[in-house]
Amino acid sequence: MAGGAPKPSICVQREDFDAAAETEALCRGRADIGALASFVGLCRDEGGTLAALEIEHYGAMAEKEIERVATEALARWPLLALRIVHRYGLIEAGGRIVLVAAAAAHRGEAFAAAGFLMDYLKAQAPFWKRAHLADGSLGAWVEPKLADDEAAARWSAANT
Amino acid sequence: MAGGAPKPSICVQREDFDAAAETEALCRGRADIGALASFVGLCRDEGGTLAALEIEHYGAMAEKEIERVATEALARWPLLALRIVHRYGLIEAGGRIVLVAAAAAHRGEAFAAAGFLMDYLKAQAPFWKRAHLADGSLGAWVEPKLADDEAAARWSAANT
Amino acid sequence: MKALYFAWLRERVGKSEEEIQPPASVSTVADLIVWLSARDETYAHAFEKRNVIRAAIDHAHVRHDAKIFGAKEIAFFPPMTGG
Amino acid sequence: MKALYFAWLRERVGKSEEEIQPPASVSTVADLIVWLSARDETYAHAFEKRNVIRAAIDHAHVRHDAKIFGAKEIAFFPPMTGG
Repeated sequence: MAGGAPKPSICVQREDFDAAAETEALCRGRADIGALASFVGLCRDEGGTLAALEIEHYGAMAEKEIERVATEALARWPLLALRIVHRYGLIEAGGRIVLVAAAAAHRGEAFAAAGFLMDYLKAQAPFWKRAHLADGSLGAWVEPKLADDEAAARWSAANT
Repeated sequence: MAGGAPKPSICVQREDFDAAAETEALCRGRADIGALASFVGLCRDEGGTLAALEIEHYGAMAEKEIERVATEALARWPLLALRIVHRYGLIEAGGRIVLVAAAAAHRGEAFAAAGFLMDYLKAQAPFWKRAHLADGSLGAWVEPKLADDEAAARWSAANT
Repeated sequence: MKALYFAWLRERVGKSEEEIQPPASVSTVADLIVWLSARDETYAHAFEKRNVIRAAIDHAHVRHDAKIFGAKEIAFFPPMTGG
Repeated sequence: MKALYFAWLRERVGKSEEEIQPPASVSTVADLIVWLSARDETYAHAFEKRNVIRAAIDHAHVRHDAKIFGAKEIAFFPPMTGG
């Protein structure tokens, strides 16, 4: 840790990812990691009414913004490795949307960083979801939840 | 969720586990899961001084106690699936010790349940770690951290 | 400068990007929203819910009172729903 | 009833389990610790830090004031360090 924060590994991609391989890769060949907290966000079918989500994104900004948030997480917690993958394009129900994996010496830091990153990705990363309904029609743009803004806000209230 | 809580899947074993396969299996073939939070605890080499951890356990009690804690998590949060694996025996530095994976519709529940379970496993599950040092000698029994008891206690302070 | 539109803002404006040349009197993001809204009914409709519209200048989030001088790319979009 | 010992308590007692037959006057876990400690130096040493010793009756955690009547298996161990 004295050697400085690790470089976060970030990917914004259309392709699916292998959550398993991604998290394994973070720890491979090292024995300083005691805790690996990871999160995968998936596309829910909303009780069978939703067929897929179309995720629009601002390509030129997305990776930069995620990197900014990742850098903030690395400044707050002594993380040993950090991997973030966010997909865009059409994602069918049951499909993976986002992965956050944070490795640290201890579990508290790994959990906190993963939670922080997900809250910030929801509120700050330039992605917009639209529903494709099971009946073949185009659904509405997903509305942000008030709870998501509050979730992101609690990180500024704490630790300042 | 109206159909009742899922049965937690718990394993106390000597063998290593495939964290990837374990978490993938939780979500396979279902599209109601929106969030999968998982945690893997690993054996740190403590700056090269530790070769392995010997984990002693109370076999007749361990699975029962983990099941009790899992049932509590299922009562607190609307989880869709839950998998816990805890190893015993000799685990070399860099090796996996424990896995908790909690699936839910939303991320808050999945994160909270995974954090709760790890805090309780640390404080309540009948496992005891002893260090095998890199110089070949037998080290001390790992001392519990006060922080671990406090981490478990905060869950009784909250939500009651 | 280039203006970009995303999600339902893009659909309402009817394009995803365009070159714009606001006069010097348009100095903030808020000014730019007023100026664009004055163009025609389409823009007026797209930008009517001003308090929910977010903006970014050169790939960084900004508030509506941010100055736009020197900006190469200004993006407008609804609240984000990633993650 | 069967008594089980784990981790450094097991090492100090010198065995992992044994059959014990405490008299009827020994009614709680705390009583049982006093009774075992009175056996000899080995037990006295093993149980000297009473406030850190945890106990379980028939595979469930109990406090030192728990009654042992009817117990089949009583386990003694230091604070757990799993996870």
